Amino acid sequence: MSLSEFDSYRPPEPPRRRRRNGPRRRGAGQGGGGDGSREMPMVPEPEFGSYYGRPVVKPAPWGHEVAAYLFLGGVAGGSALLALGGQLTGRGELRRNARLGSVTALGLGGAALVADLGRPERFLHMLRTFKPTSPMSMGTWILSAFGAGMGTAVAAEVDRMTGSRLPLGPLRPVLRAVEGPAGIEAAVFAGPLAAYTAALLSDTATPTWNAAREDLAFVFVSSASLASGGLAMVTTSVGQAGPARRLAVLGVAGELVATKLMERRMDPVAAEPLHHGQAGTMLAWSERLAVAGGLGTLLGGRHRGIAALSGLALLASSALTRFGVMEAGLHSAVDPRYTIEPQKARLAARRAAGITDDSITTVG
Amino acid sequence: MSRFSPLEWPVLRQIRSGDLLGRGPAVTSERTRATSPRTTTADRVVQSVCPYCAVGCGQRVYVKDEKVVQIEGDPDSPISRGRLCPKGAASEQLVNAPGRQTEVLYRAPRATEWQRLDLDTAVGMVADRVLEARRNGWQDADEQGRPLRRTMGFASLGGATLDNEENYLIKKLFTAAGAIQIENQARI
Amino acid sequence: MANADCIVIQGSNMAECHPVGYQWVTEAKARGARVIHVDPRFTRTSAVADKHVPIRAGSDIVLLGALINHVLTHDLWFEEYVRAYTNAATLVNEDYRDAEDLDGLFSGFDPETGQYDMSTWAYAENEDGAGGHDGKVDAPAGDPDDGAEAGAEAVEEAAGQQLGSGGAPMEHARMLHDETLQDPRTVFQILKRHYARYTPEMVQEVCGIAPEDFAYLVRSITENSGRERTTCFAYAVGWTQHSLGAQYIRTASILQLLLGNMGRPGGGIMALRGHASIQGSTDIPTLFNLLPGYLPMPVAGTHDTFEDYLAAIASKKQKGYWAEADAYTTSLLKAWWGDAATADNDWAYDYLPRLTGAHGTFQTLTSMLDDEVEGYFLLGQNPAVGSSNGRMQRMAMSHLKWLVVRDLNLIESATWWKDGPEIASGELRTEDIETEVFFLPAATHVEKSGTFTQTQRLLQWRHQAVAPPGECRSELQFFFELGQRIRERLADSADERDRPLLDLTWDYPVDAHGEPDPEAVLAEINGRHLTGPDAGRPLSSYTEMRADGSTSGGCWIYTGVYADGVNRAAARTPGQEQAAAAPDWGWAWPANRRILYNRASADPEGRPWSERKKYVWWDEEQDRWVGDDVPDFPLHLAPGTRPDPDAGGAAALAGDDPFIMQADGKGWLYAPKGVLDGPLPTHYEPQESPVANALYAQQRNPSRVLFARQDNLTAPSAGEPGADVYPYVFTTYRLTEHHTAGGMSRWLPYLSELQPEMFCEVSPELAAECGLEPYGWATIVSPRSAIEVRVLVTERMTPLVVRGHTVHQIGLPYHWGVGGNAVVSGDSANDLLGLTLEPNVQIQDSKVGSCHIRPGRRPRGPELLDLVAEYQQRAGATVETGNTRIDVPGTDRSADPDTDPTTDPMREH
Amino acid sequence: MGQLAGPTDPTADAHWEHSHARKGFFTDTSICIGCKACEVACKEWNQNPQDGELELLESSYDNTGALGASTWRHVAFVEQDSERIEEARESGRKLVSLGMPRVGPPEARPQPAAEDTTPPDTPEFRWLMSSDVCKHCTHAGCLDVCPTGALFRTEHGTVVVQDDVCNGCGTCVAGCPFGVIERRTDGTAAPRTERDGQPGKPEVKNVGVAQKCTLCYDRMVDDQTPACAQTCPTTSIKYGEHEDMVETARHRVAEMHAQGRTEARLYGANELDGVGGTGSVFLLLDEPEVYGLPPDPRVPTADLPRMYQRAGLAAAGMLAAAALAFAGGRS
Repeated sequence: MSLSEFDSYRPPEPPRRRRRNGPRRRGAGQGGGGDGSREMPMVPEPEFGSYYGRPVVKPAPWGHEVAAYLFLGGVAGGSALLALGGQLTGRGELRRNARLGSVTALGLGGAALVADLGRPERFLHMLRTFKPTSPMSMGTWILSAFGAGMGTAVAAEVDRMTGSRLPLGPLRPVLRAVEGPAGIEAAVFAGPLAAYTAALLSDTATPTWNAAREDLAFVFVSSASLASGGLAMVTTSVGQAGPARRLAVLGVAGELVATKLMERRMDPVAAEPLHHGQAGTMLAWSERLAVAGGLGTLLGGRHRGIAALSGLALLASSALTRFGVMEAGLHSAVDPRYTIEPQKARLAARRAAGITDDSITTVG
Repeated sequence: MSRFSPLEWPVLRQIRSGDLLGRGPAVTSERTRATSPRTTTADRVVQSVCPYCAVGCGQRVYVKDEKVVQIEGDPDSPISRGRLCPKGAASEQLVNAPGRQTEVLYRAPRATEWQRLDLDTAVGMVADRVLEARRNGWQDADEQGRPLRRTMGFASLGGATLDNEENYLIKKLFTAAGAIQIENQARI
Repeated sequence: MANADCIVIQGSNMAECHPVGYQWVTEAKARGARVIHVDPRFTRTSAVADKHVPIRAGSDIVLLGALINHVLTHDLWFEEYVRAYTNAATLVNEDYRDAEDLDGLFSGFDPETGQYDMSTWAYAENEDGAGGHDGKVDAPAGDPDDGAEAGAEAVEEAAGQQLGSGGAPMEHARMLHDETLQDPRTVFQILKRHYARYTPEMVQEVCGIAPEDFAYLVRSITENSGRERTTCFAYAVGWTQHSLGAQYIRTASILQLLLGNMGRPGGGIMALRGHASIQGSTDIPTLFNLLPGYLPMPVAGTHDTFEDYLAAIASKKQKGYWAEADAYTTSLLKAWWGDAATADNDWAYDYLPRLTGAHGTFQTLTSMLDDEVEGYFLLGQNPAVGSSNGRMQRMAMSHLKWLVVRDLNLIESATWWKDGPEIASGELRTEDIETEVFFLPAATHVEKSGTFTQTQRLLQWRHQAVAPPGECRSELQFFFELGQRIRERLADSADERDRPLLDLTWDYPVDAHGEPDPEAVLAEINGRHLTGPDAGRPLSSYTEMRADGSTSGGCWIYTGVYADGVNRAAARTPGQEQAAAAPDWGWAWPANRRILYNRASADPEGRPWSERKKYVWWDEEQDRWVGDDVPDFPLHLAPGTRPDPDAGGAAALAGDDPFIMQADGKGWLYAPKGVLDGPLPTHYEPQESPVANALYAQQRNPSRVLFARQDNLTAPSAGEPGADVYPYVFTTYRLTEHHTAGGMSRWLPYLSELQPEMFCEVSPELAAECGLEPYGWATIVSPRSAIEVRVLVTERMTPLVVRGHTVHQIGLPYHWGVGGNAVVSGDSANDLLGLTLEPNVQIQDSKVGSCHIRPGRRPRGPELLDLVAEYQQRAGATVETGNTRIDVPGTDRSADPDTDPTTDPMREH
Repeated sequence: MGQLAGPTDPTADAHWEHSHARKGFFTDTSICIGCKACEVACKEWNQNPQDGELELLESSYDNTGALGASTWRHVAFVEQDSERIEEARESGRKLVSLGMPRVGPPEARPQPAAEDTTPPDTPEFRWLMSSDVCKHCTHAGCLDVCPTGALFRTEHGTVVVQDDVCNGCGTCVAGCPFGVIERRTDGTAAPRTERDGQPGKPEVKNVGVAQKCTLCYDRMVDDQTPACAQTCPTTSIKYGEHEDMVETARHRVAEMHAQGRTEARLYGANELDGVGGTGSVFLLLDEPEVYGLPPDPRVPTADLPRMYQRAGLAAAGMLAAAALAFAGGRS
């Protein structure tokens, strides 16, 4: 912009600080620039009114740690099931590796979760109440119960691996005795652990997550399955990893189906963020990697190298699913369009259906 | 959650109170239960008047440990009925402003920075300068010999946020000193 | 105000500047009152008004004059009220010539001095004392401010240096009247003729107001005036800060008198003032021309002796309480100099310094620039940002030997020597500035006790809540101590000129922190009996003041605030526990009256005009005035009373003279004396205007005060060469979120974040014309300076078609300043303004100016000066531009003998 | 167990033994003068830090932007032309013709002799101002999703964060359908100018903790009016018992419709809406989204049972898949 002969003496224009409230786009609600702006937007004004394009709902203040936790929690849950299977079917290597994998994922995931708190030192407050209406609370209790079982099982496993060198004293027989039941107990909470995170996301006003509430859990458990299967394929010899491969393939199939179903049932506007931007890219790659990993598993799963590669692809796919869904949701909260349009549509639909008594806007 | 007592664990209180969803009294903290406004814990309340515009809204000033902890509208005032505009509502910050200057500063001729000066010295220096300027600018009479008995050596410009009593002393002292260039915001 | 049926807010952005006062408007509106906002901008006030009427800044008199004209020509005036309570029937001197006759000038103008000789404006007198046509006798004189509800208005603040609040004194004389109002020399007929050309068409042409909007306004006002209904006007600095500001208020007064809206509930003219005690600082003035209580400062030549002074300020024969001005003066002198004030030395009258002309802040400014002033006290004032022509203000300060700044924060006026705009432009170098600067931190309102006087003359005591922190001190303590130090240093002086200081009563009790007792000061202001059985007892009313030295009192209008030794300003009976007028909350001067001239709320016979508008009325049984307020009238003066024509003072008041603080008891439709720029308000264009005066050849107020200097150039107005260089009108104003120059708001994070940046408001049309980007930068250039601002493009700004061409107005809030200490800073709008003063009260003409606006930021360093100079050059602006006194029709306006740049441009008064 | 949706008394629902009348706001935006005193009084009382960017937010006179962790009252400014005004009037009329509920139609308060019921001329321009605040929903998303019990329902029916309990998990932020609650950061803008010898940024309290309007819970326990309502110069913000507020609001909207100002409508006064009605009721002059409010908010928890059901099914499916995986082959 050069407008004055004195331009050269002007101070450099400092970059305007980033808006705390996202994009500057103006909605048409101000009557087509009735807010005084004559600024022509780069794209045509969207067909909805908003307050200077500011978000209506706030995005969750969740960073990558929480996305990582979603992924790791799934891995931990799926691995616990594999471990139990190994335990029950006598696949010692699978049991051991799955247990270790599970506890590692659990530990990392828990740490990520705590790190994302505004006040990490208060993480124990999570156990202050038991709130059925709060998926986060339920998840915490599930996590705790799962952790107790899996922790016990892994302790026994580690003791065994170290040649009974853990200073357990008289507790060793007890530990050995509860190891089996502990593995079962952990497995009971494995499914909920993988699934509750879907409720955690859906039970929000974040448009994309909320709109996905019917089917997101299926996507997540499938993703958990393929990831835990993938992990076992990486860690465990092909001989013992058969169930892991099958779980992985089932997971891939489940995820592909569940995702399509989910998107079909979602409000089309609220589903958009799943296909746009960073989230769209991640989810597209997630799907590609899942298919590739699944095919690899099916076709070359008995080959150690291919199995390991397929396993890695599946792990990556699962991580991308969670990061993608996370990102899509956050994006949907920031752009008011995803809040306002579906709401207006459903309100209009209800009115058209003759339901006129449940609007928040009234005249009497 | 300062002292954790197992019996006060909210989960148990949830069960005891029937508030199974943990929404109400079961989950309150000790501090919450002891909530009280700082207007009630203040040592004293003083009636005042908003210093910004000339509507003259009533204010209540709450003082705790000799510090102003709250200033809000005085509902008793027939003028403002407890209401305040944004400036009036910010009065507490005017008093306790983070950037408020509470020390005397002095800038010497040609100096590039302030320096500290104690109040007593400063007032003394000002008194000396007033007397000198008064002397230098003194006019006994005009060209026609009519008495003037005044000084043009110094002037003052006051804001209109000064009290009547303050204006009175300023006018009284300066007039006695022969100064006439005394003005205030009313003209601006 | 809550009782009004129609409220016209003009020249004020009331909802923004006085939100809490606006609650009464909201209440009136909820009861069905119509609220109309007349303003150049669509503001937050407009947003909640029934109607916003955009007007070109500086054209208000045309609108109001057209309303007057409409009321007169359509016989919509309140006949009984006008006949009884105004001077409509009085005849004017036959030598009087109206602005209509002289194309914008009144008779008696002296182009040399820029002043009027007012003798031809006087009333016609009957030489043989036989009275007028009907024999009725009246003695008009008095206050130029026809009883505006808010009492002492800007007009009174300096209604001519010599006049004080009593207005021009007049010997009691017999005036000619024509009760039929038909004589062409009656005020009524003169008024009619004067405003005959102020038509709706003229309103459209000059103000840019559409005929339908004008019709709406007329209908609203007239339908809501009369016996049953009242209309109220509210104004603020939007009116006073014009080169003919006092006349704006007078125009509204005339209209309100014609409609019978004065002195009645829900009527009047409400002055909305911007500072906590701006009323108080004119009552007890720190103003050059006044002593406390609107007594004038003595002027050399006219007030050389005490006798001269008393004779000049008030006649014993005039009506009303001003006749006792000698008692007020003596009591003041006794309060200041105690025993040293004796009958022998005329109560120490000669201790008072004398004026020789205007010594206002702007005259002082030029003296500073001429190195005639050594020292300057700034007491809670930030002229570097808040005063017109900021560059001149800062340059003037750099000429001082010393500067004392007393404030809460390090305001721009304390730091200009290190971070002011002139340092940036290279005009000043810190290392070269000789000025010593003392910054002395001040106490806040809760750290000291004392009274503020609010806009309706109410004194309210504030109790001290805490001691000031650190080295912060109240002004009271600082000045008390300064006085002590000065007196100590002079203790041994034998110099006669030091007597006033040494004889001064200066012994106030102090508390443990050295703070003098403000209540003791208030008691001194109230006054006390000095001799006799009541010696030492506080006065309970100014009627107790005597001229024989037996009483003292620092400000007669405040007498009664400390009656019986009780601090009445501290009265705090909760509002909900007392009557609507709330007499037991604080104390209003005079004598705790809440509505001035409330006698006018009853008809001449003393009956309420209507049940609905009942306020104060005569009660036959009790033989006194009663009502909802303290009657602003002698309590037992029956409506039918006719005084002895030769009486003076309060005894001269008739039972139907409601305007008792005026010398004649009448409301003035026409001011025969006392208003320096004409007996009737007349439209002139502002000092800078893109439009030629449509009504008269005379473009500008001929008696405005000029400062023709190179650093105060004026833009050429319409018709002058170069006018198109500064084609746009800018107007300055305040925002709710800030306070004047920002000293009490830009340092507070909570307020700063609400309005963080300096901006301008422009219409989409102007933005298109100049290529301004919304929220981008723009540079605004006036003949004084150039500033950069953010651009708010908004339909709230409306281009107006005036005299055939489009006038674009630019709105500029003036709260920001350039400095390094505030939470937020920015360029100051006042830097753009020039200095031209209203002649009556010497208020700056700061609401309108001419400018140009261009996209982008302003240049830095010396290039800024080049930019300003380049514009000046293109416009051909010189010190003569716009400083012409008289514009003779058909002649070139540029030549004028009056403005010689080599001489002091100050006008002598 | 308490309810998750539908009309209810939230205080009783939270098992308060000695419940008080539910308290709330009625914000009448038709008389708001946009002075922002509510914003300042709120910050001052609650000692919330300055959080503005100290630059123009490019939205008329609104430089606060939105409600947030440190801004619990926010005044919106919307400039509109006549076309938009007519649309607003039309959409308001539609609400009437829809036969929108007049839940307990207001007692026909004697209309001021209905002088003129024809709609006033559509003005050429208007400037809407509206002070937004936490809705204190009957079914509060933030409260229900909070895992720690930091958010609780008070005895006055309001929703409050206990800042000594909250661990900043952030779930409530996403749980609020109105975008009210937020986790506080210390990211306040520094003064734009360099200040010599001045203290730096003042310390910000409650960093990392979710924050929102408490309806001045601490004042309420002592029967004091919330800071914003007390300071509001024009009583645009009214405070009192929820029932009275709703009643007042209904009368006001009826009055305005009688004057032909059909653009007026209530927001939050319907207990059948997606959040069970709000504790803070508003009178708006245009569609909610114009003010930044959601047009059809629904508390997410209302669907939580269904979500749990689906999650349970999914978990079972996962278990089944695992079983299948082990059962399905030998190796």
